Amino acid sequence: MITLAHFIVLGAILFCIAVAGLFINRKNVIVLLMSIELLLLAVNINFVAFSRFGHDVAGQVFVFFILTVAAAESAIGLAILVLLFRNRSTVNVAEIDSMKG
Amino acid sequence: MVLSTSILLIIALAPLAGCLIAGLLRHQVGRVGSHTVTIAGLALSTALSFYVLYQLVWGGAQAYDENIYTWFQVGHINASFGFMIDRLSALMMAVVSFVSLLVHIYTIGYMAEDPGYQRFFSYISLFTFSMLILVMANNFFQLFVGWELVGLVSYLLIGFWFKKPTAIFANLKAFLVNRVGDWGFILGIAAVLYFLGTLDYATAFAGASTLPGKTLAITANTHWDAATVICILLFVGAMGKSAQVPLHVWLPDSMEGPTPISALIHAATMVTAGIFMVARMSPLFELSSTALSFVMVIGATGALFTGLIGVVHNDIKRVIAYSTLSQLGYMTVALGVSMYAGAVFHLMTHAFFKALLFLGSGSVIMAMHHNQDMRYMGGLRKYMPITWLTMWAGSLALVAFPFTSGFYSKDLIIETVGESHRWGANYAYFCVYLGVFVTSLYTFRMMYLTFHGKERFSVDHHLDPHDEHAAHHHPEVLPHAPKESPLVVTIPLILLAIPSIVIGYFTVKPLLFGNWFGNSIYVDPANNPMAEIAEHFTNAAAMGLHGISLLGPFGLVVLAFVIQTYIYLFNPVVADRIKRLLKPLWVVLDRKYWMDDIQYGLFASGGRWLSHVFRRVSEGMIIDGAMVNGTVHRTHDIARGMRRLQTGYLYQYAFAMIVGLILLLGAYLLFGPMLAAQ
Amino acid sequence: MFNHLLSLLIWLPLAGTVPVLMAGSSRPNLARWLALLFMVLTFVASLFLLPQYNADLGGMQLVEHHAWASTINVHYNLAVDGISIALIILTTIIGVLVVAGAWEIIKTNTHQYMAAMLALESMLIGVFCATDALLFYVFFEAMLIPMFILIGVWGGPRRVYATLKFFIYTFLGSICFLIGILYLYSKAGTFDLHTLAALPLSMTEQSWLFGAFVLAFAIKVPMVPVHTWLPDAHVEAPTGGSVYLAAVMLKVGTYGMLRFILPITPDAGMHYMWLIVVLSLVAIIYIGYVALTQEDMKKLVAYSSIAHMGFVTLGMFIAFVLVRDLGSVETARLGMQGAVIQMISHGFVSGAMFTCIGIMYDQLHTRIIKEYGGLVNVMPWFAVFYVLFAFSNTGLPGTSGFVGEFMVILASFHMSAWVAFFAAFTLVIGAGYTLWLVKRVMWGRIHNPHVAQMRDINKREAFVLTVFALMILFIGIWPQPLVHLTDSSVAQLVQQLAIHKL
Amino acid sequence: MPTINDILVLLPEFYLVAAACLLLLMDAFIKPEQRGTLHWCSIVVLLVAIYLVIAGQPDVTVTAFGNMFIRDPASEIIKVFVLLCTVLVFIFSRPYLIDRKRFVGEFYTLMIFAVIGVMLMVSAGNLVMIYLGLEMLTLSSYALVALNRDSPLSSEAAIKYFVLGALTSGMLLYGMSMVYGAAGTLDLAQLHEAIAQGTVSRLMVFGLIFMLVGIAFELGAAPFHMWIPDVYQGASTPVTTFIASVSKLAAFGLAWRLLDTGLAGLSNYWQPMLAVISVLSMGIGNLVALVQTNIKRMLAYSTIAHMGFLLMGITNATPGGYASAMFYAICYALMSTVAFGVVLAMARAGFECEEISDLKGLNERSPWFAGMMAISMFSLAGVPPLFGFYAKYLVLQAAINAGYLWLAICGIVMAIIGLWYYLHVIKVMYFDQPEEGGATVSASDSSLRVVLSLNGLALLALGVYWGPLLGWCRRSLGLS
Amino acid sequence: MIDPNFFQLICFYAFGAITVGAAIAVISLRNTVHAVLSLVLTFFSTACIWMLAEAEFLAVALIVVYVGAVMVLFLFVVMMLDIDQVKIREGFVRFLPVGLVVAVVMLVEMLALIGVRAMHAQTLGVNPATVAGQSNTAWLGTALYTHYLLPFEVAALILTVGVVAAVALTLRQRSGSKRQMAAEQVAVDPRARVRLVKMDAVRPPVAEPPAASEEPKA
Repeated sequence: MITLAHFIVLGAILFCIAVAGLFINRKNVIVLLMSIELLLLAVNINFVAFSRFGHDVAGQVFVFFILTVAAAESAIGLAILVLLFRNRSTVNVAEIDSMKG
Repeated sequence: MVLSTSILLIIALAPLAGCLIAGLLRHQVGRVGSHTVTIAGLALSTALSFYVLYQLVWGGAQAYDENIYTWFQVGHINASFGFMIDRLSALMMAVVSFVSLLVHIYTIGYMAEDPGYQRFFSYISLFTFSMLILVMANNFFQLFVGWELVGLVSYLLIGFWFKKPTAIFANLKAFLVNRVGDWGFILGIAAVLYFLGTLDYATAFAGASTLPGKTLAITANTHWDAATVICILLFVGAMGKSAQVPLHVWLPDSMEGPTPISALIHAATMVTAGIFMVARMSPLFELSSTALSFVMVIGATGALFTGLIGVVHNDIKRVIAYSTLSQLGYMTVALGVSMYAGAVFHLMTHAFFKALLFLGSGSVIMAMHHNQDMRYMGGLRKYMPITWLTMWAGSLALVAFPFTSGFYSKDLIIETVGESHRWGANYAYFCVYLGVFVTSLYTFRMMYLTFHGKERFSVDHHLDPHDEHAAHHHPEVLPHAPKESPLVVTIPLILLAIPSIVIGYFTVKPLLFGNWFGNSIYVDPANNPMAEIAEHFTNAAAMGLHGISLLGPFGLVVLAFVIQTYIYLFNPVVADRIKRLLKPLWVVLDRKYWMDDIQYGLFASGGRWLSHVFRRVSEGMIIDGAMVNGTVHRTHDIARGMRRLQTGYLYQYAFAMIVGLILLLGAYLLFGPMLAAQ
Repeated sequence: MFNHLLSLLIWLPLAGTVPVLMAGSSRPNLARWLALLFMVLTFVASLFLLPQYNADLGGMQLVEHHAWASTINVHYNLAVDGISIALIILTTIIGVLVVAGAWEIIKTNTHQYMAAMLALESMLIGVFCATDALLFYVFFEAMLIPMFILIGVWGGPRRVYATLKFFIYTFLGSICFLIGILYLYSKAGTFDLHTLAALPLSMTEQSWLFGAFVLAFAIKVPMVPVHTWLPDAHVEAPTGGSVYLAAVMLKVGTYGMLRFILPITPDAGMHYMWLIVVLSLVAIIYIGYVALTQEDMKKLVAYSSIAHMGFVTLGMFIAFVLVRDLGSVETARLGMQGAVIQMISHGFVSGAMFTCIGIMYDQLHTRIIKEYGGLVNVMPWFAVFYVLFAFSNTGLPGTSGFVGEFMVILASFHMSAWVAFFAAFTLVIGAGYTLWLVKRVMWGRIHNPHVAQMRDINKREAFVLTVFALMILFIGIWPQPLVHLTDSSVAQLVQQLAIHKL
Repeated sequence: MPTINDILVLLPEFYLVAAACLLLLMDAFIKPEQRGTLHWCSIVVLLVAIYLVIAGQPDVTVTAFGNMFIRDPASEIIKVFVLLCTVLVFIFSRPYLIDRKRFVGEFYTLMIFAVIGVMLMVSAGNLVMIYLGLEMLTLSSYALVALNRDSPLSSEAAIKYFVLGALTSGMLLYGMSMVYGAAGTLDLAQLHEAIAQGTVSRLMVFGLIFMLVGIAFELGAAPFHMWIPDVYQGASTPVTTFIASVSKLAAFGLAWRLLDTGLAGLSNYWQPMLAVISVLSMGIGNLVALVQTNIKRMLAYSTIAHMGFLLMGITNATPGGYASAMFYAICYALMSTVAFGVVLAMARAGFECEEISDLKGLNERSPWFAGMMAISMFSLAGVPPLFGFYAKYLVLQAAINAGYLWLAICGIVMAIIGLWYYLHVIKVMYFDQPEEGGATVSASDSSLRVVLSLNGLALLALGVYWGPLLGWCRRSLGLS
Repeated sequence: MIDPNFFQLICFYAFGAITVGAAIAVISLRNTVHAVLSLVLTFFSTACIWMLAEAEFLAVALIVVYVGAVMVLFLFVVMMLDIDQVKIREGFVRFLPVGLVVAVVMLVEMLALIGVRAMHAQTLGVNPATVAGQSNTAWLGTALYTHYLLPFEVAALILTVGVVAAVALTLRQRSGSKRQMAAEQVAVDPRARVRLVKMDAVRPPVAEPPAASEEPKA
């Protein structure tokens, strides 16, 4: 039997992978953006599961909105990425440190 | 008959008015104006003082004790200005104003060429005002006010020649040493308020009977008798003002001031304030035998040992100053044996003859163009006969030559000390007895060196009289020959010489044996040494005759006279020989028992050293360096360290957030149940 | 009856800042006259306090009561008692003198200088009027701003260090005070001082509050060991700033103690009284020694201020023992009265001393003592004032400096002979540092050729110094009017000390 | 189904959406030289929105769209000040943008969209609405930060802001999902109800913690503050001003909505956590600000510190505490607009005025604006009688009332440290001598001068007369 | 016959493993294009898992929106930006241990707090949509267009913002590009274009080249 725990644990694992991706990755901003997508995916899994197991439509509706917003967010993120690359000719995370301290 | 408040106010305020006019309007009134105004004020004061004295003694007036105005009133604690005029204070007022008047007149001549003429008159009038405030006080508060004010004027006058480094050193020293005494004095007043609940004389004396049995805890286990504490503290004040050992060091230095004030302040009046004060406080002092012993020992020590210093010094004014110290010691000893009347009596006679001696020496100094070193004098007798004669009159009084006023006062003190059974009386007797010899030694030495023998100066008419440098380097060379001083100088000398000789004869009986002071001085009958003396005393003449006995103190005077006459008139070489023979003793005396050096080293240099240490170490390094600025610097260090956490790397920022999240989750894991329970 | 006198006093000088600032830097004379006008107006207004206040009755009078933030029970409450009135008049007199003293001395941004002075005066008066703790705090801290600017803009070479130190140090203290009153508010729901005084508090609470209050006010007073900002601030401040700082601002600290520590935490005050007494004695003796060898005149006088303020704190805190352990209300009043008189007196004396130093500085542009010497030769009239003020500083009878010290020493003997013993040491050390200063500056020969060029005081300076001298002499010769003004207020304070709040 | 009443409740928001779209169109068809019109139109739009918000202010809480939207007095206040701050930002930015040839329509429309996001968020009745409102705000903000397209710093700031912001919204969502899982509802009122009825599960607190991270990030509280300095520095000053004022108000609104309307029942848990976050923020913010030389960066750290203070008020978790925190947020917004306004006024073509040393001797050149800056700095430092003091006082009081005396004491220690760098700015302006070509306010834009002066004087006026504003805040939260 | 529940479980584990594995690949692959493709795989398998949860509409939407649009965008960007692949991987291993530890600690904490055991009790029951007598899509759609109408509109607005923002950030008028400006062309004044100057046949002195007065960028 698939239980709620299966989904939530999967979400948790994905969440941790995504988070790990954010700070293990030291080189490429694009991977950061993808990690964020993973993060949202983990959230979505949770919502879907809770919605399904809690017999409530709200969770799935929320996932719908998350998907929508995430799309817009990716668009803006990529736009910024493009700008960054134009200005600095790199997407290397370790080189983006002109402001610090 | 009641004394008039307005008269008393005039007595006190007339000199103040003179002071203000001469001081603030100095340019408007000019030189003549200033001395006219101040002398007029003083004359008025003097006349009225004598009138008051007359009223009290012969006019049957009651003692006066009224408050003039309330200085402050907190609950029942009251500090007022007011006057207590009884025979004691009236006598003091008369002496003070009279001597002061003479000094004023004398000053016209002495300061004639000084640019600070008006200022000087202003100061001495201010002094007279302060001194009158002091003696007329009817409460401890006003006593302290007068006490401090005379100190102030003394400071101003010692430093009158403010360009002289020694003068401005001496006045600071004088004020500070006096302040050490005042430190005790104000504590004494505080103790009076504490134990007696009042600052008023009359109330305090009336309540004195409640003192026995009261104690003050000095440490946890040491309880001191209240009366002893009060009296010793008050006497500490007197030690400062009246230059008692070990607070005497300021007085010789104060000779840096102009001579008139040496006469007025540092001989006749201010320095006797302490004596007056103790006499005034006799109802309190009588309660503490311990305190009186203390007073006696201190006085006796001063009487002998400071006199000894006078034997070796060469500065004419300093010799007289050491003499003053010694005589103040006598007075103090008299106080110590409960012979308050005797002390005041000696105070009075001393005021006349010592003022005379100072003014006389001033006259000499003028003649010598402000050279004070006796080694460059000699043979002045023929140049200034009046000065010479009057000085001899004063000297005789000083050495207690029978029938002079000094004889009566001093001889009785010595006798009374001999009769006393108080602890320390034996030591005191030894000191005062031997003191007679010492007094004679330096007095005759001074007279001989100054007026007799060969002239040890020369006259060079080309010398600029105003060139102080030349005078400094060649004190033996004078621009012109010494000459007798003008009348304004000599008349006061004469006027002082008369009482110096005769006043003792006329007043000894009433003052000492006739209960003249009445209620103003209280002596416990149980320890009244005068009682025994009084039995032997018949009259002044008899006493004088009795005094001419080589077995008594007079023998010592004669002995000293013989020695000094031989040395200084006939064989001056002996002086040097003795000096070499007694080199160690001479050094001890010349260095004034190192008292100055010790005190200077300990308190002045020590204080400055301490101050430097405090400034550098505790202020600079600990408080400011480590604590204040240190905190700032450490904060900045921490800030710089924390700043490095902001590396600028995105992954590090994310990492920080995750760590924050993990910590929050961890905290919940650990403390969750605790929070839920709240 | 016009019953907004206190508000008028507070807001009049503040309103004055607007026209003064508008005068701009190009019309310094207009700014000067306007500032003087407002200062004089305020002074005159402050004199109206005397007839309106019933000194026999005591207590808080001329009450003004307005809502400020009524939703949280914060009010704009003003009232004065005798002590406040004395301090307000001190403030307004000093205000006039400070403006007159800075007349042509301040050449750059005169309008801002004058405006800062006016603002400062306003805040100071506000502190002395406020009976709502928060309002008190607002004034208490707001005065830092003009003073910060004064020192920083017109100060000496190390002004930045000094003014930052001053500001942050005092801010540190006052914010502790803030925590204290906030705690009280959380207990009582009001900032009204009268209510707070009646609020029962446990010993622990009182102790903490006492600590907070003492820290706050001790820094302002300042007491050892939190005093080091004062010498720095004084040395760098322009003359007017120094005068205001020493004459009035330090009093705010002791005034705060009167208003907060004594009534609100009497039991803790009793318990920790020894600490303050010891610190006061340390201030008198230790600071005296520190002052002794200062090379800078202002620093010396600044340190002497610390020592003199030691008498104020001493007089205040011995009252606890006197009232509670010895039951001696009268002597407690004596000590407290001594503290109050010392506050006023020190205001004039230190103000006068700093003015004198300012006058010397204006001519020679140095405050180093050894640059001077023999000044009396060229500035005889100045010397008269200087010596008078110096003697007042040493507590000479007949000058105001004596009165408070005398009272406090007399009262402290009742607590312990040793306390009096150490306190009275000021007679020696105070005279030591002050007169040694006088000796080095005034007496002697002129060794610095520039000193020989100096001129005696002009009419303006003479006016300022004369006013100081008159006040000092008046209080010294006849303090009873001042005592009468404050006595019933002091008596009430002493009464409050006796109340156990546990 | 929605009725006309629902529309009326949302009238200001709908109006603003419509206006924003119109402005967007207008921008497309307008000539570059006539952008001034756009500027004034935007301001008018916002002013009308303020009017609509105030005019339609309900006395009681009104909901619309099935509890999706809550219009209550507290959210109204936040909206009013958000709109007001935006107006200020527009006015202060114009000369700056013109000088730099960045006077573009997107600046206005994006900001208005962000404002709409804030308005929706603070009125949200549902976690979905909170999320959407927040996203609208943050997405616009990312774009605004990056809008200075040719600046490497801007794009760096934008990418940092974006990645961290997205991470945060991920966490926030994760938390929401957990709360949803535990309570079975996304509706804030139902959530509140559920908690009140005792269904506090571990899962819910677990979700709460993730949501706290989101709140702390939006506020810029440590350790979720890392983006603040870089974004403040990298973004062009008008955008920084916007973020410093509007998004802080918004963050407060977010915190209040989530924690009070939704999760008030869990206050046992979040109070101590926020207290710790508050201390960290005050500490890190104040300390690191000490060693800054860039004025924007310094103000960024100062923001972090201020958010620590604001959290003190929230930690109280009572209406009084929220009122003080709201007061603080409003106060902070108004103070920061002055500070940045002066920086904007001083910036001119070719000169950014970003270093603190650029302010040297400002008092000699432009005494009035030096005075404004000084007021702002003293106010930020919390020195009475300025506005900032009362805000600090209120949150300290709130912390003490809540029993967090230690927190208040930490707060004052940090306030003292913080004093240093504010005073440093004043020192530079007043005590230092001006340098060649240095500090001066040359902008001839009279609207900037007038409004900036009014804004500065408001800090003074509100410092003297702060009771009514506080009363308003307290009344809006149901206190007498 | 296999137990459908068991089969579901098997499927879940299979897709779950693919999801996790692909996710790990996303963050660890050297080649960015491969990483993007892994992400696509992650989405795909997640969609399958949602299918298992009978959330068909969302599963399809995930594929459509993400795989169809977002990931294409990603790929496009990755292709467009010429990224040096070799440099990009440096330092990965160095930070791995710390990252792993933190990630694992976090996972442990999360699992500890989530209360996995209690969730095991909740089994996949009846599909709520079925209970409501609707398909999943209709069920979702009804909610979306009734109760969630306002969020739906806001979501639309957000998309608008996204468009505006993306355009504002990336659309730029190239300085070199030549475009027709009709209004300007019409409004040209001939006198502003040509000026006839009569000049003497004298060679002018050589003028200094004008200094570059380009304003420095802020």
